[in-house]
Amino acid sequence: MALDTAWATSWVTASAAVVAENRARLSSLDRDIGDGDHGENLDRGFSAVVAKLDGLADTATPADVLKLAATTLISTVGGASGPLLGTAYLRAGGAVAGQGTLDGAAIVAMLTAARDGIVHRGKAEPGDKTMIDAWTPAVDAAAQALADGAGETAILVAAADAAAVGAVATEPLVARKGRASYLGERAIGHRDPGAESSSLILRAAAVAAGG
Amino acid sequence: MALDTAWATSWVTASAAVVAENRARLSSLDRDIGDGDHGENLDRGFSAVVAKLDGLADTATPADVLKLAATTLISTVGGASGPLLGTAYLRAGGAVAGQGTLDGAAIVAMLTAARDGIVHRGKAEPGDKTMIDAWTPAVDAAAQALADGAGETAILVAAADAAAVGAVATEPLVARKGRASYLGERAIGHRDPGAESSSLILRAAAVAAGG
Amino acid sequence: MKKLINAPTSVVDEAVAGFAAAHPGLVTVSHDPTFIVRVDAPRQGKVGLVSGGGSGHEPLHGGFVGYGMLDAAVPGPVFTSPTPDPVLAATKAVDGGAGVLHIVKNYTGDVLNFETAAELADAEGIEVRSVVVNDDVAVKDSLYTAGRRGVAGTVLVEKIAGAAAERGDDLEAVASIATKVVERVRTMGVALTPCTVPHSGEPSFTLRDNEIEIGIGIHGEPGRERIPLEPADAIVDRLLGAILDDMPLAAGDRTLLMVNGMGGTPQVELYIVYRRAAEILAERGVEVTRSLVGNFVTSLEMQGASVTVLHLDDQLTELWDAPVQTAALRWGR
Amino acid sequence: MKKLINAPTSVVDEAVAGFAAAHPGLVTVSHDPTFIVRVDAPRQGKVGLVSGGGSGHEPLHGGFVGYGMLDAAVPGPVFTSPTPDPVLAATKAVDGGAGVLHIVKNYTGDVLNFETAAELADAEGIEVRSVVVNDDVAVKDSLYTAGRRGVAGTVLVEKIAGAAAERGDDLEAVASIATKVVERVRTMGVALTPCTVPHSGEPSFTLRDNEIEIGIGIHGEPGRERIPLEPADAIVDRLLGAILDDMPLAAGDRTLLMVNGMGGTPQVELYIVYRRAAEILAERGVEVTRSLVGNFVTSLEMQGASVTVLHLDDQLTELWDAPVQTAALRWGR
Ligand SMILES: Nc1ncnc2c1ncn2[C@@H]1O[C@H](COP(=O)(O)OP(=O)(O)O)[C@@H](O)[C@H]1O
Ligand SMILES: Nc1ncnc2c1ncn2[C@@H]1O[C@H](COP(=O)(O)OP(=O)(O)O)[C@@H](O)[C@H]1O
Ligand SMILES: [Mg+2]
Ligand SMILES: [Mg+2]
Ligand SMILES: [Mg+2]
Ligand SMILES: [Mg+2]
Repeated sequence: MALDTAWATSWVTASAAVVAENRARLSSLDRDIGDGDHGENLDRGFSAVVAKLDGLADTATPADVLKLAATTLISTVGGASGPLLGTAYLRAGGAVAGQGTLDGAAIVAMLTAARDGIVHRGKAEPGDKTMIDAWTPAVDAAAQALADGAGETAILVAAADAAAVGAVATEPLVARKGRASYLGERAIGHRDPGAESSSLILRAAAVAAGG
Repeated sequence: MALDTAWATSWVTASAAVVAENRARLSSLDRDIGDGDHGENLDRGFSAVVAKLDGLADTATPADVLKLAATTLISTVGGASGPLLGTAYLRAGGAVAGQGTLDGAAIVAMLTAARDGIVHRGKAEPGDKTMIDAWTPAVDAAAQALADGAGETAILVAAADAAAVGAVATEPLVARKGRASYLGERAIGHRDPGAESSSLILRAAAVAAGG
Repeated sequence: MKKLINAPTSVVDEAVAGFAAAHPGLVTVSHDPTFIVRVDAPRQGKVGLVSGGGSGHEPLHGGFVGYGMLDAAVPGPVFTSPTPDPVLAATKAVDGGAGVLHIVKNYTGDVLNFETAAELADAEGIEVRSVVVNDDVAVKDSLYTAGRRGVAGTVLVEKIAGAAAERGDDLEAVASIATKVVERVRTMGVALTPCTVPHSGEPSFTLRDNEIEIGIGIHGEPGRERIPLEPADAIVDRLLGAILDDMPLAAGDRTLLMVNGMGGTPQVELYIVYRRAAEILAERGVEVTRSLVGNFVTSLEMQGASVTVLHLDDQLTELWDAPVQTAALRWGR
Repeated sequence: MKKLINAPTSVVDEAVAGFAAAHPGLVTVSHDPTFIVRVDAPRQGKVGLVSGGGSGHEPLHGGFVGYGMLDAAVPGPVFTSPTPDPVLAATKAVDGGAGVLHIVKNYTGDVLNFETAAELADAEGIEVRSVVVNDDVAVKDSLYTAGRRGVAGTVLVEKIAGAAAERGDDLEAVASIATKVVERVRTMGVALTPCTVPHSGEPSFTLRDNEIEIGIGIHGEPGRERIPLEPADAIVDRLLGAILDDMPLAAGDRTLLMVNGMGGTPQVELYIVYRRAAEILAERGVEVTRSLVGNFVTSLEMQGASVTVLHLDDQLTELWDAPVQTAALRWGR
């Protein structure tokens, strides 16, 4: 089943819920190798997005939802993750602009654009121990699933699974971007909070699609 | 046996030793109802007095020792206790000026002058929960012992015994002078540090006399 | 105890040496006995202002030595008043023939040691007047106590008396202006945590995780009462309430509102306190025409704050506004 | 967690409101979005200076808004950079037609949010230049990190660039003077205790009773290494050693020496640190011609300090000495 605006809004709502639920845990991950506000930042941002969903026109497309999320996150999250995730949603919306429903190819294009937006803003490479280490495997897995003929939901599930593995895989890494990079070897053994939250958000996308 | 300059110097030395030994305990009493520096203050002062004893002329009288102690305490102790004890020694020295040895009457005069000096400077009355509550019973007991025909050492022992009782008797009191007066009822149950140190110093006087 | 120090016994000497090194155009420091003095002292014909007390309250008093404020400050050991010797030496160093005013916080130790120094100065032919600051409303001022303590209001006394001396007022006039400030200033404070005196190594008192001490002194002495932690606004209501009970102000009265940090309080908290205090005064129609927010009279690293209200008039306002140039307070030059 | 606050979520708003109330002649505050701006902004023809970042570092940045320094400051939530909206609003509010300089501390969040705001301002026809401050030598500046952090040296950049803007330098010139300060300033800090962010309620890290963190950041981020507590002089040797390794100074070089408290450090300790730092520089023949000691860039109630050295020349000295009138730094008026 192709994904529509209802999917997009429930993705955002489910993201908000899972971020709220994991707020303390995300901040605690951030306390280990950053400044301890990551859960707080995202919770503030996604709550603001949810509060704005009501204002969407009935004719809104998935891209409209993504752009609303983008501008709201940019103007409420702050920190490093705000502009990065905001750019991700902005580019994601741009990639599927005008489409009433999204098929598998559109979904892969959307995820790819999101990841590219984060890289454009933050200049991180895979292995730098950032949210990119969740997004890049997710994009690759989604593209592979599409090539393997999977449907929309299965593509999102594949992306979420890969993101989860990617987040865990940040643990042994030394960070090269963001605050954790100040720590050198001391970051080893800690999971990157941004990779973890991105994994939660990508899982929410799959769940919203019934996956 | 009448008390001579050797007695006066060993009083000072024994006071310094007992203050050093009780430094932490006196400061801890002061922490309960004051600012926690009483042991430190007296230790600094009496150490300075001892360091100056060497400079005394061979012809020094007991009064010379007491005056040396007075000026040194005034210029090294600080806090409330410095000027108070300093004045006590100054007046004590004045009361026995010119005497090579001190008989029982001289000792009672010396203790009385010391106590009066503290009252003159600090305006405390008995029962105000101050060092006066050690000194006043000590003076009274010394006078009584003299009247009863006791010798010099016995007079000092009587004074020390009464001072010790007086110090303990400050515990149930509310303070009306010094920092402890800020506490109102909350001072009840705590021994006054200045009364305790005065009791130790008066005991040192008796011990120096072989009591 | 964790402190950026070399040894408990060298804290005051090294801090004073650092202070002198950091402010060479402003002050010089005399060691043995230790005092901090204006670089241009004594000023002939100007009344000299000397204050002092135990260390650990910085910037009080050394931070207020300079043009338009103190001529000398005498730091004692941490939380222990200086002995008469350095007070006497400082008094002599600033005497320019017009006499010297001692500004003394009302603690038995400070009062007795400054009193002795004043007697000695007098014996040497220097005219000394003393003003005792006792702004702390937490303590009942009665026959049954040593009287109110001198706390944050001391800064206001030093600034205003300093301006009077700087413009050339005589000793009598400077002393009477200082006394006027004392009569019109009230303070009350709160502590959230104790502080630790270096040579003791032990916290000055203990508070439970949810307890605060209302009416705290500046030496870690316990205060008026110990209560459970409350929101900042409720605490400010208590502090300012006690001040206004003691010194009722009428609508239209002009005031200086000071919020003073005890040393370990973040500045955001001081401004949260200020906000509520200003709000309460506004509700009563009392005007706040001058303000001062920051760490001025501290208790080492104690967390907490005090609120001070000075009832201004034209004279006090003019003297408050006069130029001042010290390490901790500066304007107009 | 014991704090003088009403609620973790209202800390910044109430503190900013209190700040505005305390300094009415100096600043006004815009709410929604929140920023602090000079009372006389925009000044036609003058380059506008805007800085900002997470709250909890006060007096940075709001305390430096005023004549001769910043035109506006944008406080984010505690330890979290502001979003682009208030930065854009502040940029518009101070634009007097001569362009606006953003002074940004080098943290990914600050850099990205200010960058976005600058793009948006540019789209509205306001010329914006950005200078990123990265004075913290604790962090290796390499391809493998986000680069050095901006810490206490930011105050010196803001003061000196502010003086250049105040005297009428154009945007290009102000930006290049700011860049020059960035190139010549280095800082390194130490923490004795962590701090607690209000909304988290948990200390930012834990240190054992005898442990200190060398190379601490200003957000409670861990630093370069954790070592047992040492005497202050030995700690200063480490801090200044790292600075001088990175920026070798020759005999005869002139410097500004800054000792900055992290918020919970008694002033005596800051001057003990200053004393040793000045001594080390003197041993090398490096002249300290200007000094600054106090709490300027803090981490809430953290105990600790940082040492900053700015390599001065005639131009920087003149701009440093120029009049400034802000809540936290004031001279010459
Ligand atoms: N340059 C970057 N590129 C990609 N992601 C980054 C970059 N810098 C930081 N991040 C991500 O941002 C997360 C931290 O976000 P957050 O805590 O909200 O911001 P801040 O670090 O400003 O407090 C990190 O865990 C990391 O995943
Ligand atoms: N007015 C006074 N008269 C007599 N003794 C006093 C008076 N004020 C204080 N004291 C004594 O001084 C003692 C405290 O001395 P100390 O701790 O050295 O000084 P400070 O209180 O200045 O710290 C009190 O315990 C009390 O016995
Ligand atoms: Mg963070
Ligand atoms: Mg004491
Ligand atoms: Mg004392
Ligand atoms: Mg942050």
